[in-house]
This record gives sequence, structure tokens and C-alpha cells, in this order.
Amino acid sequence: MSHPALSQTPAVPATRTDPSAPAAPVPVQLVGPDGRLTDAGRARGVDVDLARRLYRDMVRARALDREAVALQRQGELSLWLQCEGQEAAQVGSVHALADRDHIFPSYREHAVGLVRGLTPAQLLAQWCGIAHAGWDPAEHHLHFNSLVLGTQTLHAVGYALGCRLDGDDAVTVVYFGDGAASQGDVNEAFNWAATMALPVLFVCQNNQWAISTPTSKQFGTSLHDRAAGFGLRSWWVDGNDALAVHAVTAEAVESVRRGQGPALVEAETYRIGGHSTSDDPKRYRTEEELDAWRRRDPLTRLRTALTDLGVEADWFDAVDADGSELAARTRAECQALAGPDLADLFAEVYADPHPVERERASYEAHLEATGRGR
Amino acid sequence: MSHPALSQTPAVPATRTDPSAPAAPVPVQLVGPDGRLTDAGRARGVDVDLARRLYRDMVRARALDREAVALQRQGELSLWLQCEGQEAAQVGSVHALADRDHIFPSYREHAVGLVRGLTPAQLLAQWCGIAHAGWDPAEHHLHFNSLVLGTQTLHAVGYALGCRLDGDDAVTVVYFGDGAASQGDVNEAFNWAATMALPVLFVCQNNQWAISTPTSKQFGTSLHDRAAGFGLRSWWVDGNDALAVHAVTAEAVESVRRGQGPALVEAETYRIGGHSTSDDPKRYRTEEELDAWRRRDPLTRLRTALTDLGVEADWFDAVDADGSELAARTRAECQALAGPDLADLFAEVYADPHPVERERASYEAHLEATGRGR
Amino acid sequence: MAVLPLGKALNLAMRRSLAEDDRVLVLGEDIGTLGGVFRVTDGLAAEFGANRVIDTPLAESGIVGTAIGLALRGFRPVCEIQFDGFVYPAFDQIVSQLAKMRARSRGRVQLPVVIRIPAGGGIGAVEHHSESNEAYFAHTAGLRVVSCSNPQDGYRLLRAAIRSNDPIVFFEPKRAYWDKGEVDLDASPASLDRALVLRKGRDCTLIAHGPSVKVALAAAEAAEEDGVSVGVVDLRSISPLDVETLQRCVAETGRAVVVHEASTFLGIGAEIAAAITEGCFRELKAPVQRVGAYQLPYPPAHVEDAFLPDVDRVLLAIDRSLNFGRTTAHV
Amino acid sequence: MAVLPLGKALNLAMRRSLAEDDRVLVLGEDIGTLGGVFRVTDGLAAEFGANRVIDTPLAESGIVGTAIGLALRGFRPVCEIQFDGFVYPAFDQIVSQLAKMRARSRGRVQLPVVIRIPAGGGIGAVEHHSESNEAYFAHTAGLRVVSCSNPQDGYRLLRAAIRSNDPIVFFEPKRAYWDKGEVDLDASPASLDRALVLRKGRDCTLIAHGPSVKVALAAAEAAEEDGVSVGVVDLRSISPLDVETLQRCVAETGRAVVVHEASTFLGIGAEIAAAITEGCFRELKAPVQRVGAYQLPYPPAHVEDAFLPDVDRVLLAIDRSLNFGRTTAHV
Ligand SMILES: Cc1ncc(C[n+]2csc(CCOP(=O)(O)OP(=O)(O)O)c2C)c(N)n1
Ligand SMILES: Cc1ncc(C[n+]2csc(CCOP(=O)(O)OP(=O)(O)O)c2C)c(N)n1
Ligand SMILES: [Mg+2]
Ligand SMILES: [Mg+2]
Repeated sequence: MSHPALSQTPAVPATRTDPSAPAAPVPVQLVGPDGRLTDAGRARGVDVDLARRLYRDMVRARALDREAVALQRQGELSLWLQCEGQEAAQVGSVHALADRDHIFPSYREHAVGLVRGLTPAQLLAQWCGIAHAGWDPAEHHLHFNSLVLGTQTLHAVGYALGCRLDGDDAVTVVYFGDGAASQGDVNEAFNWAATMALPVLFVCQNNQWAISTPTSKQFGTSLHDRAAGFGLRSWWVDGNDALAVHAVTAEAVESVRRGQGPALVEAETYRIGGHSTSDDPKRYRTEEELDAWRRRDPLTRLRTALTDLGVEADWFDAVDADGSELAARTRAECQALAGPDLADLFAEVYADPHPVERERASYEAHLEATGRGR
Repeated sequence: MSHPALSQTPAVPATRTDPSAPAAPVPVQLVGPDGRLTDAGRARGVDVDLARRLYRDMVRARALDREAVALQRQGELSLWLQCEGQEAAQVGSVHALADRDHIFPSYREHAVGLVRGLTPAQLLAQWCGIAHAGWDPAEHHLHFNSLVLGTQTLHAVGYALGCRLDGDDAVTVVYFGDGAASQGDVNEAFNWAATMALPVLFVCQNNQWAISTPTSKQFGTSLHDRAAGFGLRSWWVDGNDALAVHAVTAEAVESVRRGQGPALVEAETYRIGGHSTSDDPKRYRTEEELDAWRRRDPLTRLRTALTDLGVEADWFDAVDADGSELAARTRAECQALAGPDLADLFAEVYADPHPVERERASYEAHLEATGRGR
Repeated sequence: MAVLPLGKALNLAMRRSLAEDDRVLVLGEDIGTLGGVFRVTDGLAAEFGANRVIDTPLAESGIVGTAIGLALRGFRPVCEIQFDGFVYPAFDQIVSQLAKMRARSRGRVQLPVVIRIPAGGGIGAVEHHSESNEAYFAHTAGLRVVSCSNPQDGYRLLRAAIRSNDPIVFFEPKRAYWDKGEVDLDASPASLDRALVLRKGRDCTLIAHGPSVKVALAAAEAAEEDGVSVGVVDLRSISPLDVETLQRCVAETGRAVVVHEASTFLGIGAEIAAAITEGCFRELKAPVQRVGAYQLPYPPAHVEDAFLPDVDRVLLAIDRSLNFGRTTAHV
Repeated sequence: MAVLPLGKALNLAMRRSLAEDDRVLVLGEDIGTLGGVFRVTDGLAAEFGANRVIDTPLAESGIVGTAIGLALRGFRPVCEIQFDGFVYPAFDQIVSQLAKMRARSRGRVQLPVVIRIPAGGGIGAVEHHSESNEAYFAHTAGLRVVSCSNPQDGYRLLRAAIRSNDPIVFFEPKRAYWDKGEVDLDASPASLDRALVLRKGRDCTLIAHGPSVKVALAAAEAAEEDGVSVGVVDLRSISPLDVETLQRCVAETGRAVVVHEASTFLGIGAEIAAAITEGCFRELKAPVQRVGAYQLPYPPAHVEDAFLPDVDRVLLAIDRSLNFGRTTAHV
């Protein structure tokens, strides 16, 4: 399929534009909040197979996410950072990448991880306190989470530079949030990527909040405009419209792959849950706001669109069953998670021999002395 | 005088602009490289008194700057960072500010300091190794130099926030270079200023080089575009045209003072000397490039314009004499500079009593013991 | 006298400082509307308004850099860093600007900035949320570093820190935020450079700060039951160190054990051991024992109890000290 | 054997590493076309091209963050930080990412990144160009910290650092860049965790690294003339410390003096003093003496000679050690 290009945020034009000009800008949207195709959506047409895949993965992500919250409430998990509401932004974007495109997530991209093949155990390990990193980045071309906000954007820049030096046409893709975008590192990453014309795609999930801080206290213009100012090719998309996210990301990633320089996709979305299971979002946001966003739910929206396209109820039932099964598996794998022994960690800090390994002996002697030895 | 507004870099427009659109952009210019008024210059007209003041201060700055280089070559000064070539960018901008506007310089703004009333001794102290800060910031609403690149932009943001909290309409003005703009801090400062709509004016002297690094390796778009992307009001000006720099800065600073939010002026200029007296610019740039910029010399240019406007030769002679006198004073003050005693410094680190003061005694005892006591 | 948790005592210290001096400001991530992730600034924005209790963009260098600018303008900013592990983006502003500005200006400029950092482990948190990084700041000339261990001290020390004209990194033991204690709200601000002798002892002196004070006190109790008399000193000020008090106590007991959550290698215990040995060389009956975390990056929460110093490890160190020379003295 | 200045020896170490392993890259500010402000990378860009010797934008966090990404992709980046005082913007990337990534991944990921830092004072520079900040990195688990003092060692240690699979902060004494020495270019890379006994002594052991080694050697010479036999140990590795070698030497002499340019308070001397005292408590005839800079931010160049440890101060410290107990032993 070849489509007309989607609306891209222009590079800052060089001369003053007509002040009487532009209508209120809107993000790219193919399916409206009511689940009906927009004009752009109709013009483009829907790849129903793709839409089904996106829908299925969103259902699976939500099932895992909700089960994880339940596990946390029941004391089986220390902490969970929900991605509910952001499934379209994640599933839509990751499906637009090639498998060899290396991803640097932030920490809320459970749906991305799931699509890339992570098991629930791998996704949960970090949040039940048994590991800092739940999986091997080499396994699915997916780096582990970065918790210090924005730091991973520079790692992505370096990785992308490495790909170019290797003559590999893989695109490096990095996820981060609206809040993280305020960190110096993220802006340095934009600048390095633009200056060196690196094959990197920045994906910002703007979920409107950084813990209790709304985007109005986070930046003065929108992020896709800022990115364009740095010289990135920049797109703005309705992040609750999985098809739009997929289409925009596909266009962006291919432009990067073709060597047209780094790009950014800002997906406008919403975190339905609290920042984490420790957070009480009622302290800072209204029920009305939450309701308004619930009405833009990405799953409902795509379900309506698929139904309109003739997908039958039993297909949805099967998908739901798939979700329930994943939830059950999530619970089982969570309960089976086992932590390491402190003793095991001493040899893992350094690659080359290091005296810290002797501390292991001292630790084990201490266990003996206090009768806690194995 | 009231003028039509000067061309400002547009905020990133919201919709794609006509791709067939704009002609190659040019910075605001009132006097051409040949010293003739441009169309914009003619339309605006020249305030000859102002032009004389600018010219005189540029001559003085150059005289001091060259004398400092001579002093360094003769071993009287350890290091000097020349501002030759950047006099228009500095003198033009600082003259557009109110005296109460608080300035945070970087480290090359000798001309700014001179206009604000610093003595040669104050300007040289840091570079002959007797002080880290040559003057009292309260004296002329001029903070001392910041050598860690870009850090001062955040100080300016905080100071501007303080002014607003105090209900003071002073604008905080911060200078920095094209290279510094790559630091995370500078971008955080842009973002804070835009988000909080702070009364701060950023002045970037883009002198084409950061030591040996050209702007092509420093950023992917121009800085005034990046700033606009952050939501700053942004101007681009020929930094070797003192009248244009003045006019643009005046417009920018007044827009900030009126509460229209933070602004940036990017002044396109050139450093004629090496990065510092320790640098050998021949290693990284061509004679041709240097020559091309010499032909755009800010002093010659304004002198031609003033001559065309009827200013007589003896006025120029008087100004030159003034410059020579300042050079002589610079030499005399440099030679008279005297450093502190290490002993004096122990009490200056902390405001409240601190045991480090006891190290002073230990230091003095050591001097005694080694026969070096006073 | 009120009985309050540490978090609330710190909250009241800020509240009182804001009320007493209108140049005092509080700024940080999520500290306004939310009241901070630990609620230590709860209610302050409502009471003093968004101009004095400022929710900032998410950028620590921005927070400290802006605070410096505010201080240059004559304000007295109190910054909150959300967690210990997130102070590093501000490291340059702290170490090269905040710490050095007064000396740089030869005393013409002063920066009364407080940087509050909830620190330390033991709350089962994910990575970067359990660091003990006081040594970096303590090694930096120009800063003061304070660590509080209980509600009364937290209240008094934070008030004193906000009144001080020097830049101060102020550590709060996050796992003790909910620990209650008596607080005299009229108590004067504490002196910022005096250690506090919490318990006298004849046989050995335990030295600790912040969250480790509780461990030290418990170890001292336990030792007492075994007939060993152990004193406990709460450093309160990590930089400067109150070397006189430390040396005086150790001169009496001849034995010292330092406890902290940071790794021992170049932790504050190294400086304390060196300084005590310099001052009490002849009085010392055994080398100063250091009990800290192992020399690993902070591990997953699952094993943090084994990683952090606990009463057992302190007791073993006391034993090593007491038995030094009797058995093969390998430490 | 060639006679080369340190800067050139380091240059040749990088050149050889670039030639031997095409995954080695060099990156930093002004290191390509210019060859670095100290010319330590001179000629490398011309020889290996702009893809292997990379001039970067002016952003230290960017340099280290990008190097981490490159290492994740399998490269072996060698970063240059232009001056010691400019490493702090990269502190977060170094301390929270570079140092912790291997442990975080439980050994699945390794980051062979070298961060070269021209360090120390004595060249009459302006502020931020004379810092000795090794202690910050040495306190950080997950990093190795190396300091070289002479051309031969610089060559061997830098080659070893580039070959190591661990992240290494590599300090180069900038004022020694022009000091010449014999260099065997075929010498094997040095072991990264062994101190070097440069001189044996019977009465006292001097311990130093980087620029202070020269001071220590001169002091030892001077002491010899006064009939005192003083040994000198060059640490080479600051983290880990070669505690065995230090303890062995000090066990023989019973006296130790540590010299470094950083302030003594929590400088590496504190760890060395503590570790030596732990291991040699009974052998020590005097407390370990520490000679460092005063506890001030680095002062203007005009007074740096008075600020930094010099031969006199080391000799006085040796005296204090030798005379400990004889006079009033106040240190
Ligand atoms: C450098 C740093 N500072 C502070 C934090 C604490 N923190 C964790 S998540 C968060 C909010 C992040 O918001 P955003 O980037 O929008 O991502 P979201 O949580 O909304 O997905 C904060 C402040 C951190 N992790 N890292
Ligand atoms: C954080 C930091 N990194 C590196 C340096 C070393 N340095 C000093 S000036 C300079 C170049 C600055 O270029 P620019 O900002 O364009 O200012 P200019 O010197 O051209 O006026 C560099 C790299 C520094 N001072 N601070
Ligand atoms: Mg967010
Ligand atoms: Mg420049």
C-alpha cells in the first residue's frame, strides 16, 4: 500500500508566516473517538489484518496490566506502573518497526515489551524487587527499562551511531514521556541526532501528566514543535488511535531508514491509572478529565471500528479469552518469581577480576556467624 | 522613535506551510557589510548619537582587547579570550538594556563589561590568575563570568523568576555561545523560561566556532529556530551590524519587559582571534574564511556609515585617542594587579563559622616552619 | 510537646520558615499540588501559594540552577530532590556553582540554598531510590552536609539549615519518615556542626547518622544486655565533622565503630576512621571498624536487608573491636 | 626504547589500540581536527578518519551517554573530557548508567568505556581547570579509577584500560603531559589493579598517584639526604586499591604518608589511611599522615603553589610521623 504522506510538523520556516494563518492544529487521526473512521481514515482505508493484530495486542496488554495492579493490591508485587490508556500509543508504534530495530524503552512500555515477546515474568521481575532488569536486551532487540528519566535517549543516540558505523540499516527507537522531555539529556539527544543525522526515532508518549505535574507546567510549546526546532522530522498523532499511531510511526521510521534523518513522533494519550500503584491521582486531577479520556479509550475505539468493518463478536470473544489466559499466566509467573542471593551479585559488577569478589566471602562468613548461612 | 517591528523567527506554525515557500532566510541587517544602509536601515533611519556611542564603545573594547593580547604575549597576563570581531554583538546589545537589567555574561563579554563600567583591572583580574571573579555583581547589575558552559543560563532563569516575584520589571539578560547551546542546561533554561513565561532575554553570540568545532558539528538547525520551537520569541540578527543588534535587542527586551514572555536574540558574528591566547586557530579554519569575516568588520562598517552621515574625521581621531588612552590604562592597571594571600581565602568559603578556618592556622604554621612566613 | 512522624516535623519546619521569612521559597518536582511523593511539603502550597511553593518542570539541574539564581536575587530557596538517585543531573550545578560561588566571589555573594534529599534504603524500592550519596557532597569544599535521624532533630536542623547563609545538602532518612517522636516546636534551631551524644558508653563508641542511628542504638542496647557498654554518637553534620566530639568519646572508650548505609570504600566512615586515628592514636585499642554496605551498586530490594548494615553486623564489628589482638585479628 | 613526553605516550597508546581493534573509537570535544586542547589525540583523526575519531557537540552528558550506547552496540569508546572541571555534567550518566549497567543486567551487558580526564593543578589555569576529583568516582561501585604518573605507565595503563571490559575513569596529570620518560612501546599493557613500588624505604612509606608521585619522589630524595629512608608507592589504580601492596610496605616501615592534590577531607587518602590502619594497626608507629590540598575550592592560580602539597609539606608530614610520640603529637 502506498499512501499520501501524513501531516508532519514543519521545520521552522525561515521567514515570518502569515499571522492570519493556521487553524487550530490537530494531531493525525484515522479513527475518531467514536470509533468512526475520519476523512483521513476513509481516504487511507484500513488494513483489517493489521487492525486485528493491534487490537489483540492491546487487549493482551490491558489484561496483563490490570492483573499486575491486582497482584500489587494483593501484596504479590511491590509496585506497578500502569500503561492502561496508552496501549494504542505503544502497540501501534512498536508494530510499525522492523524486528531488528533496537528499542530503548522508558519504564511504562509493558505493551511494547509484550509485543516484542517478553514473558510476564520478565516484565514483572523488576517490580517485585528481584531484579533491576528483567530481560536480556539482545533477545528481542529491546533494552531494559531506564528509570533515571531521559538518560536512555542518549544511549539510543549512541546505539544509532553504532548502527550507522556498522552499515546496518536498523533504526534505533527510544520511548520517553512528556515529563522526561524537560531533562537536559533528552534535549542533548535531539541535538546530537539532528547534528549527526542519526537513524533514531524518538517516540514521546505525552500522557498529559508527569506524576502530578501537568504538561502546562512542563513546557511552553508542544514537544513536536520543539523537536522540529531542533531539526528533527516531527509528527503529532492521536495516541489513542492505534491505526493512526501505526501509520505515522511507519512513515517516520521509514523516513529515518531511508536516511532522511532523525524523527520524532509525539503521541497524545492519557494514563488512566495513577502514576504508580503508590500514587493517588485524585490529589491532582479531576474526575471529569479522567472521564473525558475514558471516552477516548483506545480499545473501545478500535473495537467499534473493527465491528463496523464486519469483524464478528466471536472473534472479540476469542481475543478476550486470550487476554484472560495471559492474566492467569501473569499471576502464575508472578507467584513463581524467585529472587537472587546477594552472594551471587558480587561477581557481576565487574567483567574483569576485582577484589569486591572477596566481599562475598566476608558476606558469607557473616551469614555463618549469625546462623543464616545456606 | 517608533519603528515597524523587525522580522522575528516565527513560532513553529501548526500546520504544514507551503513547501514552495520561503526564500533563503537572512538575519536582520540595517547596515550592510560595505557600510551602506540597507533598505531596512534607510526605512528606519539612524539615530546618529546612538551610533556614535556604539562606535566609541566598540573602539574602546577593541583597544582593550588588543592590549590584553599584547600583555599576554609579553607574559603580563596568563590568558586572554579575545572578543575582537564581536564588538557589535556585545556593544549593540548591552546598550539596548536598561541599567537595572541584570546581566549574566559567559566569559568573552569584555565589551559588555566595559559598557557597564568595569575597569580594565576588574576585567583582567581573572585572566592574570589573581581572582576567579573580577567584580561585584551588585555594582553594575552584572554577574561575574561563568566558565562552565551554559550554567549561567539557569542562574538567569532563577534571577528572572526572582525579579517577577519581587514585582520588579527588570529584564534578566544572559549571554552564551553557539557551543554552549549544546549543553543540557541551556535547553533546560529555554524550557523553564518558556513554561513559566519568565522575563529573561537570551543573547547567543554565534561566532561560528566553539574552539575548533564549527556550528555544522554543533547543531542541526539554527539556534533561533530551536529557540522558537521551545516557545521563545526569537530574533536573528547580523551580529556585526551594531545598529541592527541594538534595534533587535531593544525590540526583544521591550517585548520581554511588556510581559510577552522570554526571548532570544541570535547574533551572527565571528571571533577574529583564536579561542584564547593558547589556541592556534590555523589548525582548524582557513585564511579565506577569516578574510571574509574581516571584510565584515563591525567597526569599519559603522565608521563608514557614520562618515556617510557626515561625522567628521576629527571625531574619529578623538575616539581613537580615547581608545589608546584606555589601552595605556589597561597596561598600567594590569601591571599593578596584586594577588591575594592564600591565608585570606579560608574565611571566605562559608558565611557561617566553619572549621576550615582552622586550616588557616595550619597553613600559617607551615609557612613559619618553612621560613616563608610574612 | 507534640508526637510527630519525621516527615511531619520536617513539614512543620518548612512551614515555620516560610511563615517567618518571606524570602524563603520551596521548589521541586511534585511538591506543590501533590505535596511531594512523600508528602513532606503537604499543605504548604495551599497555605503559601504557588509563588512560594513552586512545582517545577522535571529537571534537577534546572531546579538547582534556578535556585542559585533565586538566591543571587536574595531569596532563600529550599529545593526538594525527589529521590537520592536523581540528584546527579544537578551535580554540576551543585559542585561547580553552588559550592564554589561564595569562594569564587571572595565572599561578596552568598547562596543560602538548601537541597533536601530523601535518602537511603530499606523501603523496598526500585533502583535509584535507595542511594546513600552523602560522601560525594561531603568531599566538596563549600557545601555543608547535614543528616537527620529523628523528628526533633529533623525539625531543628532543617530550620537551622534554612537560616544558614551557606549552601546545604540536607539528607532525610526516607524510611524514617513515618517514625514518630516527641517534638518541641519551640525548640531553637540546632547548631549545624555539632554531633549529638545519644548514649554514653565505656567500652566502645558507635558513630552513625541518619537511618543508621536507629541501627546503632539497637546494637548498643543489645550489647548492653551482653554486658558491654556502648555509646552512640549521631553525627548530624557530615561536613564539617564534629571531630572534637568524636575524638573525645573515642578517647574515653578506646574503640570505635562507624555505621552507614553507603559502601565503606571512601564512605564517610573512611574520613571518620582516619580523623579519629589521627587524634586518638595512642588511646585506640583497635582500629576503627567500618560497617557499611558492600561495595556493590544498590541491589534489588529482595536482598537489600542482607546488603545494608544491620544490628548483627554492628555487633560483630563491636566484637572485632573488643577482641582485637586476642584472636587472629583479621578484619 | 623511545623517550617521549606523557602526552605523546598516551597518544601512541590510543593509536595502537585503534589500530589493533576496529571497535575502538575516540570521541570528545575538539579531539579530531584540533587533536584535543592538549594535543593528546593529535593525528588520530587524520589516520583513522572521522568515523573513528569523532568531534562531538559540546555536551559532556551527551559524550558519555552516547559512548554507553556505542558500547551497547559493541564498540569500545574512549571519551575525552576536556578538563577535570567539566566532567560533572556527565556525572549522572557515569554514576547511574555507566557504573551500574553491568550489575543492573546481572552481567549480561558490559560497557567497555574509558573516560580520559586531564586532571590536577599546577599549570596556572583559570577556575575549573585544575580539579582533582578522583574520589567521587572511586566511591562509585562499578567503576574502575586509574591514575598514571609517567610516560611508560601512561602508555601501558591506557592500553590496558581500553582492553578492559569494565568502565574506567582514567586520570592524566595534565601538568605532566610534557614530562619525558623512556617508553617501551612493546611493553605489555599494565595490570589495572596493582600499585607500583617505585622506591623501597625502611623508615616511612609515601603513597601517591598521578601528579603527586613526582612530589613524593622528590621528598623521598630529600629525606634520604637527611638520612631517612623513605619508600614511594605509585597507586596507579585508585579503585580498586591495591591494599595488599600498601599494607605490605607499611608493615615494613611502620609509617605512612599519603599525598594527593584533592582536599584531604574524604579524599582517597582517607580510605588509604583507614585501610592501612585496619591491616597494620600493630605495626603502625604513628597515624597515617595525609597531605592534600586545603579544604577550599581550588583557588586562583596565583596561590596554587601554596595550596597544593609540595615537597616541604610532605617532608613535614614525614617528620610528624617520625617524631610522633616524641613531641606533643598534635597533627
Ligand atoms: C532524573 C529523574 N528525576 C525524577 C524522577 C522521578 N520520577 C519518576 S517518573 C516521574 C514522572 C515522569 O513523567 P513522564 O516522563 O511524563 O512519564 P510518565 O510517568 O507519565 O509515563 C518522575 C518525576 C526520575 N525517575 N528521574
Ligand atoms: C561544560 C564545559 N565543557 C567544556 C568547556 C571547555 N570550553 C571552554 S570554551 C569552549 C568552547 C565554547 O564555545 P562557544 O560556546 O561557542 O563560545 P565561544 O568560545 O565561541 O565564545 C569549550 C569547549 C567548558 N568551559 N565547559
Ligand atoms: Mg507523562
Ligand atoms: Mg562560539
